[in-house]
Amino acid sequence: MLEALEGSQAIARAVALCRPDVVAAYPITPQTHIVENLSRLVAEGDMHTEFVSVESEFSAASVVLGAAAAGVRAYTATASQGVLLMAEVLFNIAGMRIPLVMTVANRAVSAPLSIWNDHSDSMAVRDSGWIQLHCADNQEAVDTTIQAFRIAQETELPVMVCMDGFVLTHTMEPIALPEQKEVDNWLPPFEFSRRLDPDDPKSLGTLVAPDFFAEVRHSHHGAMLKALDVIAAVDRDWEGLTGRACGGLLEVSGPAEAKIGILAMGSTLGTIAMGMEHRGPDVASARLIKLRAFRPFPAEALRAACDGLDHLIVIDRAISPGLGGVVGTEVAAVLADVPGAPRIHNHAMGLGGRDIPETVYTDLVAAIADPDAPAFSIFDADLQKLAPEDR
Amino acid sequence: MIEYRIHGRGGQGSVAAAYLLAATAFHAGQMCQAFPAFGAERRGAPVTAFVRTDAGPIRLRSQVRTPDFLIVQDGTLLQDAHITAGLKPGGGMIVNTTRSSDEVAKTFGCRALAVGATAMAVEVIGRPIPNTALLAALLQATGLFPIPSLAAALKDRFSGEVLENNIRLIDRVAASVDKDIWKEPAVA
Amino acid sequence: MAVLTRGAFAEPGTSLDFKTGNWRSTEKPSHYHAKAPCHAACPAGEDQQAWFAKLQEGHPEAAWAELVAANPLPAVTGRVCPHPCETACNRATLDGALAIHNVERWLGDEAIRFGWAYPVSEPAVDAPDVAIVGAGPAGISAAYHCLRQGLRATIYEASPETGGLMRSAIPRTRLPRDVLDAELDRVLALSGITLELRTRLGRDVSLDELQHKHAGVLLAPGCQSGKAWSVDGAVPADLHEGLHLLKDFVDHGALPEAGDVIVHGGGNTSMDVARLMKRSGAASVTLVTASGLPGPGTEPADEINVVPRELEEALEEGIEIIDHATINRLIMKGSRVTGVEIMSLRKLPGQDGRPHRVGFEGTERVVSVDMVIPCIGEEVDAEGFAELVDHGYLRPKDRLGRLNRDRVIALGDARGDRGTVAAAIGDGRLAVSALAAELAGQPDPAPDLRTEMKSAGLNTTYYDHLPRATSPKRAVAERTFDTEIEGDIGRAAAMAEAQRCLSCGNCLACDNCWSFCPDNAVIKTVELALDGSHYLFDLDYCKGCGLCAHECPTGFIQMVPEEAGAEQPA
Amino acid sequence: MSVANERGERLSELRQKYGREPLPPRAEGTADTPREAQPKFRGLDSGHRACQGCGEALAARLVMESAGPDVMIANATGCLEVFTTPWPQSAWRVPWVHSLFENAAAVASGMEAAMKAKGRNTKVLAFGGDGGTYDIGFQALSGMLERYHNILYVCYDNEAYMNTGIQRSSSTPHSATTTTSPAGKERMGKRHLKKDLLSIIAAHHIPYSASASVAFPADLQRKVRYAMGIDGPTFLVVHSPCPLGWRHASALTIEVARRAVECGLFPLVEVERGAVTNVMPIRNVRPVTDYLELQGRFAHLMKGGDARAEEERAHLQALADYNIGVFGLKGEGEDPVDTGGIAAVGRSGRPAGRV
Repeated sequence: MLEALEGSQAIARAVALCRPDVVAAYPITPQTHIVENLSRLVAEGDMHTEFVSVESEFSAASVVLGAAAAGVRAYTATASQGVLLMAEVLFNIAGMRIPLVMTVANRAVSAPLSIWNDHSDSMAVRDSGWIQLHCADNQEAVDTTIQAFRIAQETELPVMVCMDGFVLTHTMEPIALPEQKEVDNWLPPFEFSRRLDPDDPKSLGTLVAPDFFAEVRHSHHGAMLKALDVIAAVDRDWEGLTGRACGGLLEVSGPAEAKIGILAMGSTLGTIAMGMEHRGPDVASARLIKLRAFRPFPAEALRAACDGLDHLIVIDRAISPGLGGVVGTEVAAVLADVPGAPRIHNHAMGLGGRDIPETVYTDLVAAIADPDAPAFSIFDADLQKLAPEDR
Repeated sequence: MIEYRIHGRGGQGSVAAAYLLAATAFHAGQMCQAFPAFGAERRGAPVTAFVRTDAGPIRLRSQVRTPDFLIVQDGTLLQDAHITAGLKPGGGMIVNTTRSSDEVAKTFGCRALAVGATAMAVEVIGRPIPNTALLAALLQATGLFPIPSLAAALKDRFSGEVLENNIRLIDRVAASVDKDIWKEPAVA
Repeated sequence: MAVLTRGAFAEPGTSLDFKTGNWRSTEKPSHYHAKAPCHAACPAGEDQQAWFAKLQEGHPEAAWAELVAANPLPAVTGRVCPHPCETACNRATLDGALAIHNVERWLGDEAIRFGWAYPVSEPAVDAPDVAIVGAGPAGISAAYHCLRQGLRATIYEASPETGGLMRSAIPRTRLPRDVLDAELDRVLALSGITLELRTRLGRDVSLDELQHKHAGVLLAPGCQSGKAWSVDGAVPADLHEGLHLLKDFVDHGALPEAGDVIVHGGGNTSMDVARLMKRSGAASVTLVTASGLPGPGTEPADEINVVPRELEEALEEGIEIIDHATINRLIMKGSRVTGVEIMSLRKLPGQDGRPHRVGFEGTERVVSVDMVIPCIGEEVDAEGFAELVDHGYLRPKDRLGRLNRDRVIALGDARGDRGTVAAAIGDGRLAVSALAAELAGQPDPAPDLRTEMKSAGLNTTYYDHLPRATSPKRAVAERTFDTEIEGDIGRAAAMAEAQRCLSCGNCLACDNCWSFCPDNAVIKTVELALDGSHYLFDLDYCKGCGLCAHECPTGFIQMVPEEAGAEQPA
Repeated sequence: MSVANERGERLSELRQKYGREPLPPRAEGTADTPREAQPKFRGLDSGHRACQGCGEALAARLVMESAGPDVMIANATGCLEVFTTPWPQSAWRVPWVHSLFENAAAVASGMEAAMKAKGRNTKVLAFGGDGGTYDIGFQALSGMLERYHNILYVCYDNEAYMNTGIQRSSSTPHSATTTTSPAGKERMGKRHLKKDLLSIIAAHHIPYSASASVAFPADLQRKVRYAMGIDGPTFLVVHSPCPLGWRHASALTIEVARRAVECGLFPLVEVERGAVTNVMPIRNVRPVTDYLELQGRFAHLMKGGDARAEEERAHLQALADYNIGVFGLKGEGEDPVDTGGIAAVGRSGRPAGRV
């Protein structure tokens, strides 16, 4: 049954349906509404969890680490600076292979201070060893959140559910939330084989010498690659339950015969799709690729999705200064050895909350025609706003 | 798809108004989308919020640049000459003001409906919150969604005396605004 | 090869696979039961620590049994011993030496009061019978130790009474006769000991006869004849030699009359004589001794050889002492002494490296007196066995007292190098152990070569402040000729005193090593092990930090070179 | 072969080596390892790789004896973590997790929340060194205390960053040398004072906080037991000498710790709800030089004829005197509290002087 819910509220409800035993969070825009809603659920007795109001994101991540290590389901949420403050813990959680779920309400990273949406935060911890799933809308965010708990448990990897700050978190739209009973049946009780247990007192977080560190990383990398199947399978299973899927690793839409592809993560693709729908008669249509799993990176699925394309526009919502777009670079790397691979046009846009209008579709398609266009650009930057020497 | 832009001041509940309008559409069987213009503004600063309603799913997530309707929660905001920027031809603005509809329409060159929302709210609810009155006026003038949908949306958020007062306020507004005067788009 | 665990977790306690014992480079801890200074100093060979341990545990009778393992006459020694144990006691550096002497006396008295029996059994009827000459402390001790070794003993005593000097020369004020009799009777009543009174070696029985009749002969005749004493050939007509004066007093209660008296000598006899003379009414009694009074100016070896408390009491009673001095000349009026010339002297190392007494010219002064009592020692009365006596004494050829005849062993004062009841008692034990070993065809009992635990080897942090017990004493004015001056400390004080024992060099089972080892390399065991402790060093994990040794209150744990000992891990 | 059997054989081996009778065989199903058979719970076992004479290893073991076995530990990065858990080995016999340097209190908070959620009583401990407590982990610690988690936080205070090679921390005492506060022509070691952490902790108004020392294990363990009995946040700072960093002989760890207490520089106090409720009196107050002279880190203060050294010594003495005055540490001659505190020994573990 649909309800008109703000994104944050819907996420809080979804989290509550998964019955986490411990929730720890520290407020930060635009994640705040999620923890506020969770707090309210706890205060009203609609959710039974140990809600730990920590003094920093660092502690939030540490608390859920400790809780999960002690054998209970735990959840946290943050954004932006919070992700970076957590960074050290995030690597730690992943390295210890502790199953956790965290929502990231994606936001730019200071300086300059910006509270608005882009992907700089989650991108900054892309190598932390967490699974990163990006959500295109709030329904996906809700569904992915619930799926994430199961993925985390099955893979013994932590899962980061990324949703665009404000654009999704603060947007009210109709959402279907599953019944509690459905979730209870679908999501097995939390189990962590290496949990801290006085009856079987293991030591977690040991010091590993050079003679075994490479093996630790190999095993983690292998687990991430295996998680690709789990992510896809869990999404299919969820579809079996609810009739809704989130696209597995990535989702392709648009006309099959299109020679142009546009790949994006998160909410951007909806606007681009509308732009395509409303494009002028002379503007070509495109195949739209929604990249849901950013880590692990679905190389095989991506190659298949790009089959037959001449051009692939990759939209980044963050930038790696001195390189360009991270998603674009990674996509290029994946397609590098594919014969007849499409030419990559990598653009960052919507940085620091810059509004992306639907007209961007036409502009992007038009830009393909420019033979002098650089391999990467910040597409919506207005160079006139810069001093000449900075353009 | 119908797009709305709400102008208010921090603390007046612009986002609440947007959510209320979206929820009203939802109760009327429409799809909806409501979101604030994500500012860091403090109490009193001008703020905006956006609403889209449509029969089908709404995928567009850009800010509302060409609204069909403007809702102006505070008459003092009319000092901003650009407040109607992007307003679709034939669109209209609902304004909480003591000035007359004609005067506003004349100033901005568009259809305008002036509602003494603050006064009515104070009168019925006892507090100067204009949202319900403005939305009731919008519904009464445009016939976009039935009035009971607004009542249902209010019911999602409020209960008890607050809810009753707001529902009485709807009736009070309905009585003072001519029905369906904006049923058809204005001729540009 | 190890297989990586997910997330690199580790199983509990697996560090035991990692033997940190090979981190030790130079030293390892070791249990070493050093000699306690009290034990090292005890002429009777008592293990004071052992019997204090029983008292600490609240078992006086067991403590007494431990005590009489070495010394059968604790009530006697608890009264007359100069207790070098207390002088040596490490607790002296802390808050006062243990009152070992008083506790020993209390235990001895308790045994008499409750009739505790010696932990000995009757030897076999056909057990070798040992002849013992003399029923003084050495002979009595020897007889007792014979029984402990499974031998029979026959004591030949020249006089009609047992006890030797204990009876003949120690005033009742120091040793009541009922106490002496009780302890002597307890020994002599033991089955296996035969007593032949009025049987004098050389007169009533010959050494050959004894050797023929017995498995061995222990000679403890004591010293009966005073040394000849004169200064530059002058001998006063009314000369009273100290020991004879004492014996006459003990036998008849008679003392010569005198005004100002000089007593010449530095032993217990001179102290007893000086005090008796003072108590009998002498105007002044001055003790002249070549030794020094205890104090910073005196080397321990040169200290006056008297019971410390006797010295203390003598000073209380008004005895004057001129130490580091000798009588250089007698000033005579006819054959009577009217004064003495006294000269200061010191014991200094001579050219041969041995200490010599050196008088200092210019320190002479004259003291007016009317009596001089020399107390300069006695010799063996060699009548009947002169061939064994060398320059006045039975000088043994080894530490066990053997003389130049087979299975003939000298003990007690007759050796010439003894001088206390305790030493005589110790000789009894040693001589019997030597003889028993010989009879059994075994090598001599090994000397105790353990090093002594000095106070520097202790960690005294762990001992609480506990004041030393004091014994009651008769006031000077109430002191008579026949009542004991010093009293009993009583049970409570004795038991409390036992708690003060530091257990030098011996495990207290205090748990310090076990508590303080950062590596858990000390394992506590329930049963007491051979080394006397409840703890094992697990050298597989001991890193050799030395913490246990430093924190061991008693010095029982010592760091020893890694190579030492057989317990080196392979 | 089971672990227990292996250890059993090990004990027999030792017994044989040292001339002990073998123990009678245990009944089936009751086999304990000899270490488990020790009269106290050994939560931190042998084979860890602490330096010789490590005060921290000892302190942790003493804490575990009184706290375990129904506990779980969150351990901050530091020597204790490194020397106890070099994979694949662990010296711990209780559930234990190490996450990071600065988050032990927060990880412990999560574990405690988990225990609450599960309705279990397993007490959560958090261990950190002075770096992880006074400095980088202080925020998380403050948060944990404020949120009133049922956690005993133990700070093993060895007064510098020892794991990284002896760098100064805010716990390093005034004028001590470290590699980042060396003594030279211009400086006499650390310029600043040792942070008064206990007062800051006490200001959180938690039920119980205390300082303890490895030199006084009975006192330390009493404090642990007291803290374990409290349902709420408790804090213990344990003075734990580091022979390497303080530059003293490994055998002197306890001696050094003892003198720190006896001179007044490391007062042993107990604070409940912000109020000092107990102190360990010092019967014979030592001059601080007794403490300083044992340690190389203060060697520059012991040079004769250096006016600066004299001034610093006087400064440290003044700090010790200040502690003695503020906490009333001077014990009376026969103060019964005093005798309880000095861990006097007697035969068979009975304190001397008590029959």
